[in-house]
This record gives sequence, structure tokens and C-alpha cells, in this order.
Amino acid sequence: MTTQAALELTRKDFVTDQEVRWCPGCGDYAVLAAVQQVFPELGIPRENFVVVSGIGCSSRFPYYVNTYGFHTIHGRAPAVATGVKLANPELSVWIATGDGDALSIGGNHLIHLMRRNVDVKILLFNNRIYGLTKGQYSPTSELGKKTKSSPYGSVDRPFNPIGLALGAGATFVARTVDVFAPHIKEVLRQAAEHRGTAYVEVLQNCNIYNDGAWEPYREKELRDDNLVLLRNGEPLVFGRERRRGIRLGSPYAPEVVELGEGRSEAGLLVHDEAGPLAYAMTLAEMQGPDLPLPVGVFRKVSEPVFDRDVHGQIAEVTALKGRGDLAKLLYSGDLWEIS
Amino acid sequence: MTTQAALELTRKDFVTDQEVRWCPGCGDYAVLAAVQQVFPELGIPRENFVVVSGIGCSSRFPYYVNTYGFHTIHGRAPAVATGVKLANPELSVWIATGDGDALSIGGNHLIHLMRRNVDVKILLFNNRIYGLTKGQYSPTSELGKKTKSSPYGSVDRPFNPIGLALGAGATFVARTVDVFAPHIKEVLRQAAEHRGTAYVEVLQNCNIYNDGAWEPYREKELRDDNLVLLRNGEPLVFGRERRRGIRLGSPYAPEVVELGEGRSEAGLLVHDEAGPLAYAMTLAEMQGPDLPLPVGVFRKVSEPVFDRDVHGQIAEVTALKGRGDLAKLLYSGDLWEIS
Amino acid sequence: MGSTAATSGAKLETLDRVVIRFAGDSGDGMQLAGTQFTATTALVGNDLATFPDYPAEIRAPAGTLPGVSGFQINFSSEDIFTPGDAPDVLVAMNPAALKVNLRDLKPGATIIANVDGFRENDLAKAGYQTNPLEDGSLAGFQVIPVEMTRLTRTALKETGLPQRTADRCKNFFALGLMYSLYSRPMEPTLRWIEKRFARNPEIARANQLALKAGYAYGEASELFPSHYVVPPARLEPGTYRNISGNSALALGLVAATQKAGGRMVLGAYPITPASDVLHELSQLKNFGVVTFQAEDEIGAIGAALGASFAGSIGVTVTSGPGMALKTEFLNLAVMVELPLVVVDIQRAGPSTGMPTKTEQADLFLALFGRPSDSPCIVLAARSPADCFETAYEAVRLAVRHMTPVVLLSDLSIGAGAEPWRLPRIEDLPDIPVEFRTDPDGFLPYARDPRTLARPWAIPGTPGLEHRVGGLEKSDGAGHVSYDPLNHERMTRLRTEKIARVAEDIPPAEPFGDDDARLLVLGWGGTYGAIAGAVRRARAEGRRVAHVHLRYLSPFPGNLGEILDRFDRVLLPENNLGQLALVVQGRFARPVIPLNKVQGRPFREQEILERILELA
Amino acid sequence: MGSTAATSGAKLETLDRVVIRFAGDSGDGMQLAGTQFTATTALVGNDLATFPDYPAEIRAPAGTLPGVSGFQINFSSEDIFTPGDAPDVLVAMNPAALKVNLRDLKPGATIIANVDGFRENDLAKAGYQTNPLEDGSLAGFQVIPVEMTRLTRTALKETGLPQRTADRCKNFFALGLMYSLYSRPMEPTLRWIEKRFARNPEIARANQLALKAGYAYGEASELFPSHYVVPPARLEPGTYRNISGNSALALGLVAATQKAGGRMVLGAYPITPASDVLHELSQLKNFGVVTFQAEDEIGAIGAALGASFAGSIGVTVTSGPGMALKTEFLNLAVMVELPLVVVDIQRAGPSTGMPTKTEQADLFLALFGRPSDSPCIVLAARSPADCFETAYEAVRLAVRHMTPVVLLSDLSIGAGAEPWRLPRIEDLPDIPVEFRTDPDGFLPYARDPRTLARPWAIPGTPGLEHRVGGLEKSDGAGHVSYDPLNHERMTRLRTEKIARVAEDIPPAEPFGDDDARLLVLGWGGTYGAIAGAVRRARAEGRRVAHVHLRYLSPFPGNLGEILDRFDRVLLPENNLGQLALVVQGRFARPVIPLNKVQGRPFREQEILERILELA
Ligand SMILES: Cc1ncc(C[n+]2csc(CCOP(=O)(O)OP(=O)(O)O)c2C)c(N)n1
Ligand SMILES: Cc1ncc(C[n+]2csc(CCOP(=O)(O)OP(=O)(O)O)c2C)c(N)n1
Ligand code: SF4
Ligand code: SF4
Ligand SMILES: [Mg+2]
Ligand SMILES: [Mg+2]
Repeated sequence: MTTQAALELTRKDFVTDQEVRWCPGCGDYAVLAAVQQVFPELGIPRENFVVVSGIGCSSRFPYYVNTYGFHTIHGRAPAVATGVKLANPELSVWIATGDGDALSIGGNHLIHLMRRNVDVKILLFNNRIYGLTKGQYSPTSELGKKTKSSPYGSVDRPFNPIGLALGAGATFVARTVDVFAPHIKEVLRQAAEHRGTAYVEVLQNCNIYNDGAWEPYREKELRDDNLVLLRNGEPLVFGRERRRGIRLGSPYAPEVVELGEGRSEAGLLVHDEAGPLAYAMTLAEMQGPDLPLPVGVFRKVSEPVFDRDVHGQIAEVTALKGRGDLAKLLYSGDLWEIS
Repeated sequence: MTTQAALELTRKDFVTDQEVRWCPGCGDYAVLAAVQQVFPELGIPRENFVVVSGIGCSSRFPYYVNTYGFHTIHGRAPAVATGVKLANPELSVWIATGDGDALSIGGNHLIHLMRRNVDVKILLFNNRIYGLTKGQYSPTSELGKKTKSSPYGSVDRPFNPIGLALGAGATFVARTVDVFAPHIKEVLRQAAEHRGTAYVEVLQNCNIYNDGAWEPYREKELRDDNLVLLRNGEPLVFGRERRRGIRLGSPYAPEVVELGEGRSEAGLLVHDEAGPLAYAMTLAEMQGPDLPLPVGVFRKVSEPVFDRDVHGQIAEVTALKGRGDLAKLLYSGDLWEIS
Repeated sequence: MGSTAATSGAKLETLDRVVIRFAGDSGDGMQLAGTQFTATTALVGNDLATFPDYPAEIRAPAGTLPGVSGFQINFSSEDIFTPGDAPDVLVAMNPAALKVNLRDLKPGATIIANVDGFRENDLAKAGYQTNPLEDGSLAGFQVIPVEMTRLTRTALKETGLPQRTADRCKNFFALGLMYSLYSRPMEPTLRWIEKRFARNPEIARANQLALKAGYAYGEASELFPSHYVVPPARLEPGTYRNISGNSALALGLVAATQKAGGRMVLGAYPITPASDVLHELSQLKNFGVVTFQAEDEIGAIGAALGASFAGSIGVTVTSGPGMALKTEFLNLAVMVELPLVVVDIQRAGPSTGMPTKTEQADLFLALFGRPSDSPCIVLAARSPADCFETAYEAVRLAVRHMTPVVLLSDLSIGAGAEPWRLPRIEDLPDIPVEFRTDPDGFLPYARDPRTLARPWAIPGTPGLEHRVGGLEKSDGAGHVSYDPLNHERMTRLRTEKIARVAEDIPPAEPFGDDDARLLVLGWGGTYGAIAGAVRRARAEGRRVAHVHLRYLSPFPGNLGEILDRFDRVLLPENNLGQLALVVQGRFARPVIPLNKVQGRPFREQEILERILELA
Repeated sequence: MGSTAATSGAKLETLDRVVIRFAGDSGDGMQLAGTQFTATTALVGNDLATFPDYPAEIRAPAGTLPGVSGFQINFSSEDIFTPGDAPDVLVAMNPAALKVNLRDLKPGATIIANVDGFRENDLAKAGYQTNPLEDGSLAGFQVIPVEMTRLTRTALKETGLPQRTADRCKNFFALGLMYSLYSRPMEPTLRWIEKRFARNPEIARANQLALKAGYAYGEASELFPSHYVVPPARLEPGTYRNISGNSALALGLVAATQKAGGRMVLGAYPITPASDVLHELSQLKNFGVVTFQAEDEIGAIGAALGASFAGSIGVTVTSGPGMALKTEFLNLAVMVELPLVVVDIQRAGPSTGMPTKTEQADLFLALFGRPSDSPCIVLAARSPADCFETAYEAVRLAVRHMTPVVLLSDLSIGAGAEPWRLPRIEDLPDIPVEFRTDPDGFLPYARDPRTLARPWAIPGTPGLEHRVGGLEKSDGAGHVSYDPLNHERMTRLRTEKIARVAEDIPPAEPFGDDDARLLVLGWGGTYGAIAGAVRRARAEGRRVAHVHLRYLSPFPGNLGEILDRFDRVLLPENNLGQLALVVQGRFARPVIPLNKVQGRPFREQEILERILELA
């Protein structure tokens, strides 16, 4: 699929003539920029990209990426994306979705997409709020949050978006941060390479309705102490000077240890993207104040890919039975002649 | 709520005059019998039970339990059940649902019910097939399964129903087996006691469209070797003579060890219903051929209960503001008089 | 109706039409007996129509009323349109089968009962206090008791099969008996048994013995003084095959896909009575058919629409409750103007209703069941074989006019069957598909000047990258637009595009009397009953005409003009008057509705009576 | 229209009606200026109607066309029905605001422009090459340039506030200016500012200074030779409050719940423009209101229906795309016959359409958008204040007739506002709720002989344990039934039950000339424009009458008879003719449709012109 034309693509090729209509300062801009930088690097012809979205601020995404795009209806992007892949498995299909779009109304299609492991890449813009409808709490909003629809504080327990994906059997699960440009690009590249559903949660700031929701993870000065970068095969080390590590105190109980001054990295948890699901769940459960929040690829395993297998089965059956002959099909069963 | 009348209830009080219309031999009968035995023991007046279901063979359940019942539409029982609880939190609300009803079309309502932790009890009849529509594969059917809609074998990766519930943040997650009467009753009792959503997967045999799906766990002779009973605070021991145990070989890697003849139960995993989510996920991942399948309560933790908190908040606000005065409400804002 | 001597020595009467219903417990093999009788009857050259009547429960307890399974066949030397109003003959394998079916029988009908199935506890299960075969309650009928179980056992003694196995063969005994009475050959069924049970020659032999025993019993027994002949019908020359509506529909979709040279992506979620179409298409993986069993009906139509966007023919198939769930996506399909076929095999509602019973009450939903002004094409199939043509036409129109098409079928024609004169592949209409490839001057919402269809520009085509979606689009360029006048223009364009389909479809053609003052107007599954009733009314000298609509949106261009020719328009429907309201609404003239909402189709007689009152 | 000398020395003209539009960037505070002007105008005693026009984007880039936010007020000494056809005055804070609104203005209208907002880069952002204030392109208008920014800064100099903060006060400058021109008192706004910014006295003071500066500028400047007076209207005596349709609707639901003595459970999922109702009700937790933000619209209606089953008043509120998703549950509600109120605040579609624009095109969906024959009550509100009464009536009918009720409102009346004469609580109709408690002879599907409603028997009641569901139920006992005749009976009962609601609602009453030959028939949000047009036509001597329908299913019992009285029926709708089709279909007589589908309501003028052609 890598053609000469594909290799000569640049960021500009992925910019449309449509004015970008997000609020100034919205975290979505950074994600858009990252995508427009990564797409041309993937060796895929521009016309083979399809960006599918639901409804929400973040779901405006397709209008700004100069590929094929389908701005569908609220929560249903995974269904449409699956259809696109079934029609043409050669296409590189990406979903842009929000925490409301994907996790509230679209939850079912999302978990089934991940279960089937359809070869589709998901960018989930998690701003912990409904942006487009002007600020109601979402399934990732924290308990007690006051919004237009929860003036006395929300009593809805939130999802852990990583945990949900793991529970649904996702084969590639990652988290990144809107403003953390090199990281987001690296994660996107890995998502693109993965065969099967790639689920990428992007911590995104909505500076209008939920400003500061991810402050500890977005601000340069705080970030290093609050995030731990997952790198496959490497121990879990974090902190501004990489002086802190994560180990299992007792089974299933991660804890922070101080490093340096003689204390080595031995005994720390070593990240394994293909480790047991339960291990990935430990990472999913990690959060402040006691533990840093992991970003990077939590899990990446190789499993049967739905669209590939659908078409594989068709090929097999066709090889076995021959290409269907319409006349034979119609003229089958008990026939009789009237003359 | 425990009244004298409630205490005198018997099984018969929960039997309706409707002929039960499941196929002879269907696993649903056993579950019905268990429910009819457990309900009268719970100290809840009969009129305070509501059984809500979707559509499917298993969703016929409400017609056979002489309480209030609502046979709703496919996949939507959790929504209706939530409404019932919001209208009247005093009611004991139970959902009867199938693997298609709950996990296919109803997946979204299900995960949101569990996320919110609405005080509703779910009986999920998992027969790994669509029974009522005469045998298509379901989201729990195994890869390669040949059914009417997958004549060449299914290429749909199945869900792990326990894993999904854990990922969604369920606070009570259990598994039991249709014909294992004492166990099913014990699990039902615990589900009833739990405050919040209780999710009970019942391995159920559909002897018409998927006979034998759970054979290793249902047949008396095989069961003991293939199941491990989870008992809170007790080590994971199983086998006909309880001569085998489960321990962690390395972190996150459970393995079977032979017991007896000097080898004690020390070092075995000790079941903790309130343990870390990742631990429960280890259990969820356990299955044959190498490991026994756990049955019992995987997880039981105390978390905010949605319907309780909704009504709690109403009470708080009412205490603060006083019971709403309609006249004051209408006659508020900038008023002016015309005379 | 003539009469001569049969080989058996019994009187041989000639009939021009017979309706037989086989009925027994779900486990009694009545569907099999019925389909075999049908196959043989087709080979004999009769016209015919059939309808199976399954129980609502998967496996209701044996011997109970809900467990009764029936199969009805109407066969004739004349044209046949329906499975028949009221059976002339009922084969009843047990008391429940008798009880359930009795009220449907023609007065004086023949009841052939397996007396061995009428033991005390059988009677109790069906709620009989006394044996109806003996208590005189069947006085108005001609009851012929036959010891089918015993006779079958006797015939199979030599096989040494266990009794339970032998008893299972009694449906073949009943079939043999009917073959004898209606002078049909046994050979086709004997051959079929051999093939079917090739791996189990013991069973094959037992079934063959039972068949022959039944036949012999019919020939020899004095219980049957008359035997019957139904001579071949004068059917149009051609190759025929018996087909159910759901199979025909599946084949129509496949044929159209092949003619269009493309791939079909079927997104479906199982639901009675539409699942059969999914099952059928799942088999045809070597015909460019992708089937996707989605998580629900929303996912199913979503995937179909995604596939259409990517250049396949997106299809989804469902029934009432599932159709309800497709509303929002269908609305999107109208907005993005992509080809999509949405099949609704209607069943009795509202809500879950009676899932195993028929109705044609989703017309409102198909025409009007979407937010805002949201026009699309709506077609309805009229008979089992017509499902092929209508499905084919649905694909043709969807692709040519770049629009969703709703195809209405129903349980009665979907599960019913009739002989289908097979089309020649080369006679099937062309379905040209032109994907846009030229980037020069490409605008995603530019329109074909004749059809107003927009171009189909699919991912993978260099230079045509563009975005579609549910927000209002500017005319031509297809950018998001909130411009008031653009919205009005686009709304009217979408409507006009569908209106223009009228130029691409045949005009309505009344059948019957040119000078009639009464028109019977129908759509969908009422075709058989109306056609039969109109023929009978004309045979009785009444002047009446019949128009049956396949195209419900848009109507054929000449419909208004046709209506104007008649003083009265009778409109029979299996709903409370949905097309009636639409016709009145569209043409502002009154029609006379005739409604039946009982989960089963009209009988010819019911329509005939009304015609006789009006014509 | 008279004229006298103003205190300022300017000429004081009396007008009977003025339409003003405030327009600027989303950040310019135009909504605030508009609502303050409205509040003061109400206090002055004018009749009025308002409409805010928000941008589609949350925060479009400042100064761009999509970022323009507007607020229109129509006020008068006469009855007012709409926010006004075309503004007499436009306050334009920047070039984008001018460009977007220009085409709506009355010929010769006054444009008061903040010249300080027309710098080069402002012009560029709005796509102007030259400054329209200077290039003569506004020749047809009366342009009054005001240096609002500079004047505000000057006025605020003494506060020492940073310039950016000071600049934010310029909306109050504009407001003060308009108060001066239209002779309105500043005091109410001064008081409001004090209260609103109580915690921030600096800002309060700045805003007050800006307001006063604008006022003073209006009084002093020679730019304004004329000032105007719009005398109070003769409104019905009572206590008034200005209210938006969505607020009125929320209050109507609460009032009905309180009168019924029950609890309301609102299941909702946010969607423009319906979310406001959710927001409003979420505040009212001490009024027996439970609000549940569901995971989607299906969950929302499901919870509402579950709550109804358990004895609460189940309500759900949404707009087009969400309404589409409620189809299947609404169908179930019809089957289980429980009270349920489904509110659809219509917006422009199909599909996502234009979410911030109005339309009234979900009538088909409400009436017909469900599988099978699935009747329910459908009501439509006609104006902001009428949303209260209609919502109240929806609850009353749902409870009394044990049925779902669809209540149609739309964006224009939901977001629009008008003075509301407050009802006295004791005058509100009773809503008696009787839960069944007596187990004796209890049958879940027994019916009230008059209304045909079934009993409301709720969980927690001993002895009434029973099951409901979507399968067809036997008449009376409510057991699952596949009986053909029972299905027909139940289908007709469900239909008859809704038909009988006609006996419980007021007859339609034509307004206007008894001897008119032209009737203007309308429903929902077209009320204002039709009523205004009819009055104007009559003022011009034409004989015309007006019927506006709140009840769309069933129609008022006398509607057919009323239609018969007129030769011609003109039916204006913000869709392509939905009620027109239904009226023709129901009464088999032609009507004359007048359709506008531009995402905005009719202007009186548009309807008036058609009336003048026809009457
Ligand atoms: C069926 C339907 N329901 C509701 C809406 C209204 N709606 C549009 S976007 C949205 C939520 C957006 O939240 P999210 O997905 O988090 O996206 P964000 O705007 O925060 O990026 C909602 C409720 C809709 N368009 N369609
Ligand atoms: C909206 C809708 N879609 C589809 C159906 C058809 N349907 C009824 S039950 C069912 C699946 C039943 O499977 P499951 O939930 O596993 O229950 P089981 O019969 O196996 O107990 C389906 C697809 C329906 N009734 N409604
Ligand atoms: S509302 Fe929030 S999420 Fe939406 S564009 Fe604005 S800042 Fe971004
Ligand atoms: S089909 Fe299967 S699940 Fe359904 S009743 Fe029969 S045995 Fe039970
Ligand atoms: Mg969001
Ligand atoms: Mg199942």
C-alpha cells in the first residue's frame, strides 16, 4: 500500500479548507496537529484514510482532516467504522470521539468494536464533560461535580475508561495527553501499527466548561511528578529526576519507592504490554494522590482481527466452492419445467 | 420493611398461574426454582418485588414469578429497572436477562447500571446462544462456533462477562451454575443483601440450540475438578477431594498446585471479595484447560449507591430549602402587575 | 369437477382446488410432511401456495395448544394467489392440533385424525373433557379416524427399530395417505428420503416403509370411498422452483449485487421473522456477500451505511422492534444521500406484539417515522416470489438514486411459499454503478440533472477526499451550512429527488374491468387475497378492477389519474387504515378502508364479500 | 404615531411597535443587553416577545461570522405575537454582526454601529474588503456610528480598571443608549447590576457607569434627533413575568406533578435545544422532581417508563435525533398503557441538521413514527407562555387516560420569551390520581368504561402483583395472548381509547370573522405569525378566521365540522406539509399548504401576503 505518492505526503496535505471551529485554547487543536503530523508519516496514501466520528466538539474532527470523513450520529461511529472496514479492509480507519460520544451513548458499539478487534483506531477525547451541549457532566466526570445538569453535584460514579476497555477485551489500550506532543505522536504511531482495535484515551482540556480538569498531567511543572511513562520492557520509573519507581508491595498492591543513592531499579515493576490482563488492570487503577497516572501503551496483544477474519473466511469459502454462479444459485433446489 | 406477612411467605406465593413455556430440560427451570425458594426467605413483602426483563427465553422470567413484573424490550431492562428504583427506592428490583439481551443489544445500559451502582440485582442467563430466535451465536459464543448465522464458524471474539463487569466498575460480581442448586441460592442471597448493583452470571444450558455448552461445570462427575468455589477469606482449593489449590507462580500468574501429603494450603491465594480490581481480574481470566473456572462471588465492595444518593440529595436540598412551594416558584423572578 | 373410478376401486373425483392443512405437535414433523407434499404437488404441475404456522414458543410442552405446528397448502388447476381461506382437509395428529385448527375449517371439511394420539392424557393436555372424535361435537364435519401410530408400528416391525423411533415416522404415514387420496406419486419423496437420510439408511428405510404403508392404506381402506385428482394448472412456460418470500428476498439482493458487480454488506441483528434472510445470506459467502451480525439493530444499519459510504451495497434486514431502532440512522442516510436497503419483514405489533404472526402495519413508520422532512423510497413485496423482484428493484433504485430504500415484506409472504418462475439471468435489468473517479470539478453534493442523485465517491479514490455527515450541507460543495435559504433548497431537493423516482418506475396498471366503478387498491401481502377475490367477483359478473402498489414512495405517477376513474376505492389492509390515510392525504379524496388486524392475512372471502356489497 | 418634544430637546415620537436586534460577538454580552432591555420593557407595560439567536459553535473565533450572537425584541402598545418580522433597529457591535444580520432588516432600518469595532482586522475577519459604514453600501439604511468602545473607556477612566475589563462594559453603554432612545428607565437595570455583581462592587460600578454614559450620550448627542415612546399595552390584568418556553414547560410539568400530588421522574439526555428543561428541573429537587441524566435517550425514556410503572409521572425531554431513539420504548408505552410524557423541542433536521435553528417537522414522527398501529396523544405548544399550559395538560391527559403523550415544542418558542400572566395555583385544573389498591376483582387490563383507561396498579400494593410487557395481552386479564380476535379487539381498543380523549378536551374555536371563507389553520410555533397576520388582514378589511391546534391526536371533535364551514383552508407550517397531509387524509378535503423550511419561523408578512391572495 506504500506508494511513492504516499511517501511524499506532508502535514499540509491533511489540512482542509474549513475553518477550525473549536474555542480558542481548546485541547482539540493539539490533537489535530499531532494527527496531521503523523498521518503523512505512515506510508498510507491520503485517499485511503477514513476518519469517522460521532457528535460532539471532538467529533468535528473529520472536517479538519483532508481525507475521507464521515461525521455520523451521536455514539455510532464504531458501527459505521466497522461497515467501512467490512466493505474495504484496505482502508486505514480512525475514529474521533468524546467521553460522552464514546462512553455514554456509544458505549455498546465501543465495547463490541473492541471485543471483535476490528482494525480501527480510536481517539477518545476525554475532557470529562459534554462540551458541545455546553457543559453537562459525562460518564468520566468525578462524583460531586457541579454542572448545568447536576447543580447540587453529580452522584454518578464515573467509568475508568482504561479499565472499561480492558474489561471489554481491547487488544491495544493507551493513554496520552493533548499537549504532550511527542508522546501523543508516538502513541498514534503505535496505534497505527497495531493490527486490531487501538484505543487511545487522550486527556483533553475543555477550557470553557471544564478548565483544569487534567491540570496535574498537563502543566509542564507538575507533569513529571504525576505521570509515569509506560515503556515496554522498562521498569516503571518517574519523577522530575526519575528518582521514583513503582513496585508491588504485596501482590496487586503497587506502591511508590524512592530511587537513587544506592537504591537500584531492581524489584520495580517492569512494563509488559503483553502481560496478563490483571497486570494492565493494576496500571489502570493507578492514580493520584498516592500513585502517578500511567500514560503510554498499557496493553498491546495480538489477537484475531475481525475484518481480516471475515474476509479470510470469504476467501476460504470461495476457494472451496468457487466464485458463486448466480444462475446456479437461482436454478437450484427442486426445479420443474412447464412448457 | 420486614413485616409479619413477609416472614410467612413460601415458595408457592411466588408461583404464577401461567404455564411455564420453556423447553423441557431447559436450564432456566432450575434458576426459576431457586428464585422462588430464595425470595420468600428475604424478609421482603411479596408486593415489594419487581422483576424486570428484556426479551429472550430467559426474559420470560417475570411471567412465572408472582410479583410485580415488567417484560420490557430487548436489552433495555436496566433502564426500566433504574426508573423503578428512582420512583420508589424501597422496592427490591431484579433483572432477568440473557447473554444476548444483556451483553449484545443491552450492553450499554448494563455497564452504566453497574457504573452507577444502582441497587438492582441482575440474573444473567448465559447459554452462549440466542435461544428465542432459534440459535444464532451470541457475544459469549466461542470463536469458530457454527450457528444459523455463522454457518462457516463465528469470527467474533467473545466477551468475558465477568471481565466486562469488572471493567465497568461493578461492585458485586458473581458466577454460578443453573443446576448447582445450593450454590445458586447462596449467591442469590448474597446478591440480595448487597447494596448496589449485583451482577450474577448463571451458566445456563440451552438444551435445544447449544446443548452441553457448560458440560464440564454442570455434570456432577466433572464439576468438582473443573470449578473452584470462591469463599471469602478462604484459600482457593478445589478438586473432588479438595487436593488441589491455586497460588500465584509469579505476580499475576495463577497456577495449580497439588495439595495433601505434607503440602499445606499456605501460599495459596486467599480469596478476598474486597481485594484489588486486578485480583478479581485474575480470577476472571481463569479458565480451562489449565485452571479451574471460579464460581461464587468474585468481588463485593461497598461504594456509593446511585438511587440512595439521588434521594439523599433530594432530602438534603429539601431540608435546606424547605419543601418546594409552587406559588413561590411560579411567582418568582421579575414580576410586574397589570391592573 | 368430474368423477371416474380410481385404480383402487374408489371413486375418482376431479377438483380444481384443494386446501389441506397438516397439523400436529411441534415434534410430529408436520412441516416436513407439508413441504414434501408441496414439492410433489409442484412437480405434478399444480399452481400452489403454502403457509407454515409455527408455535410462538421454541418448544412448548408436547401435546399442548401452544405446541401445535401447522402447514397449509392450497393447490389447484387454476391460478392460485394465497395459501387458501379455509382448509378442505385437516390432518390432525393430536387433540391440540384439532382444537387449534378447528375454527379455521370450511364447513363440512374432512378431518383425518390419528386416533392413537387421542388418548386420555392427550385430551387432557388439550383441555378436552371428552373425546371430540366420539362425543358428536364434530357433527358438522366428516371425521375419518385412522390408527396412524399403530399402523406405522406394524409397517415398521420388520426394521426392529425401537418404538419411539418408529413412532417418529408417522408423519410419513400421513403423507403417504394424502398422496394416495390426492393421486400424487410417491417417487419424489422416496428419492428425497434416500438422499436426506443417506448417512442413516435404517431411518431412510423406515420412513420409506411408513410412506408406502400410508399410501397402501389409502388405496385399500374403505374409509376413503373417494379419491381425487387435481389436474395440472396452465402456468406460464418456464423453469419453476418453489420458494419462500424470505429466500426469494435474499436471492433478489444477491442477484442485484452480482448485476451491479459489487459487494453487499448485510448488517443484521437476529429477529423473528427476518432472521431467515440473515441465515440465507450467511451461506453465500462466495457471492460477494459479507454478513455482519451486529450487536443490535443500530449497529447493523450503521455498518450497512458505513459500507455504502465505502462503496458496497449496504443492506440491513429486520422486523418491527428492530425497525424502530433504525430511525436515527435512516434519517442520517437520507441526509448523506447514500444507497442503502432497509428490509422490514413486518410482524404483528405494536411493540413485541405477536412475533410469530403477520401484519402490514409498518407503512406509517416507513413513510413518516423519521424526524423532520426525511423522504426515501418505500417499496412493498406482494407475494413470496415477488420478494425476489422487489428486492432486486430496491437495490437498483438505491444505487441509481443514491438514497435509502425501505422494503416492506411481511411474515405471511416471508414464510409463505409459492412456485417461482425463474428469470433468465440475462433478462434481469442492468444495475450500472459508476463510482466517481475524476477529481476535476468534483463536488460531493453536485447532482445528476435528471435524477438529482449526487455522485458516489468512495474512499480509496485519489483526489476525491471529502467529508459527509448529518449537519445540513451546502448545495453542491457539501460544506456545513446554516444558511436559511440553502436549508430550504436542500430540503426541497431531497424531496424532489424522491419524487422524480416516479419517472423511473412503471405506471400502475389496473387489472380487471375497464368500465368498473369499483377499484380495489392494495399493497404488499394482501395481494393474493385481493387478486383471488377480484377474480371471483368478476366470475360472478361484477365489474371491478384491482391495482396493487409496489411503489409506496413515490407513488406511480399515474395513480391519481387512475383513482379518478373510479367512483369507489376499496382499500383492504392488515392494519387500521394506514395506506388509506396516505391516499386520502395525497389525493384529498375518500377511500373505503377494509381492515383486519388479527395476525393473519385476509381470506379471499372476506374481501369478496365487501366487493359484492360495493360493486 | 404622534410626536412631541423630549426632555433632551429631541423630538419625541410615539410608536406602537418596535423591533430591535442587539448583535455582536459571542463575547460582547448581547444576550445580557437583550434580556435587560426586555425586563425593563416589561415593567414599562409593553407587550413583547423576544428571541435569542446563538451561534452554532460554542466559542467560534472572536469576530467571525459564526461567532455572532443576537437577541431580538419586539415590543408594542398592542398585542404582540412574535419576536417581530424584521428589525427596525440593529445594534451592531462589529462588522460580522452587521453582515450576518443585514439581510433581515426592514428597508430603511436604523443601524447603530460601534465604529470602534470596525477596525481593519475586524473587517477582514468578517470578510469585508472595505468598511461598509463608509463605502456607501448601506445607503438604504440610516447608519448611526457611535464610538462605543472609546466612550465607555472614557466613562470608566475614573475606575482605574484595566482596559480589557473596561471594554467588556460596552454592552451596557449600548443598552443605556437604547434606553434613552426608547424612553425607558435605567433604574431596574441599575438595581439588577447591583444585585448581580454584589460580590464584585468594582465591576458593578463600572457597568453602571457605562449604562449611564450610554444613556447620557443618547440624551445629549445630536446624532439622535428623534426619541421614541411606545406606550403601555392593554394587557389582561394580573401578575406577569417574562418567560421562555423551555422554562414555562419545566414549570408546567412541576405544577402538574404538584397538583397530582406525586413525584416526577425526568429521564433525559442532553441535547440542544432541550437541555434547558433538564437544567431547569435539576434545580427543583425540593419539588418532588427526580432528574436522571441517562446514558442515552433510550435509557432516558426507559427510566421514565419504569418510573411510571412504579407510580411516578415519567417524563422525558429531547429533540429530533433523540426523539428518533425513543421510538421503540414509546411503542412499548402504548402497549403497556402507562402514563408518560415525551417532550420534543423540535429543531431543524433531518439528522443533526441545524441544531441551533428551529423547525416544526417532527409531527409525522410523533403521530406515525412507531411500528404497527400505535396511537398516542400528541399536543403542541404555540408560544413560550403556552408551554406551561400545554405541559400541564400533557400530564393531566397522560394520567387520566393512561397513555403516553407526545408534547411538541420547538426551538423558536422554547428559546423565545414573552410575558406570562401567572395563573393562580387554585385555578389550575385538578389532576386526580387514583392508584388501584383493591385486589378484589382486579384485572390489569380492565378498562374504565368512559375513558377506556386501565387501572394504575403500582408495585408495593399488596394483592395486585401482576406482569405487564410488550407482548399482546388478553383483554381484561392481561395475559399473553396470541388469539387473533383478541388482537383485533385490543388494537381497536387502543385506538378508541385515544379517540375518546376528544371528549376530554375543549372544542376548537375559530378566532376572527364568522362569515369568513378562508380559514388559516395552524399548530405549534406558527401561532404568533399567523395570529399577527390574521389581525393585520382583518385590519385591512379581509374576512378570515384562525384555528390553532393544540391537540393533534386526537383532533378536537368539532374540527371536521369547522373545516366544512370554509371554502379554503390555508395551512402554514415550518415543514413541507405534514399537518396538511394529515388533515387531508383525515377529512379527505384539500387544504392549501404554505411551507417555510429555513430554520426560522414565519414572518407575519409572509403569511399575510398569502392571506391577501386568498381572502
Ligand atoms: C442522539 C443525540 N443525542 C444527543 C445529542 C446532543 N449531543 C451532541 S454532542 C453531545 C455530547 C458531547 O460530549 P462529548 O462526546 O464528550 O464531546 P465533547 O463535546 O466534549 O468533545 C450531546 C449530548 C445528539 N447530537 N444526538
Ligand atoms: C429490538 C429487538 N431486536 C431483536 C429481537 C429478537 N430477539 C428476541 S430475543 C433475542 C436474543 C435472545 O438471546 P438471549 O438474550 O441470550 O436470551 P435466550 O433466549 O438465550 O435466553 C433476539 C435477538 C427483539 N425482540 N427486539
Ligand atoms: S466547548 Fe470545550 S471541548 Fe468544545 S471546543 Fe470549546 S473548549 Fe473545546
Ligand atoms: S430454546 Fe434453549 S434457552 Fe430457550 S427455552 Fe428452549 S432450551 Fe431454554
Ligand atoms: Mg467531552
Ligand atoms: Mg442466550
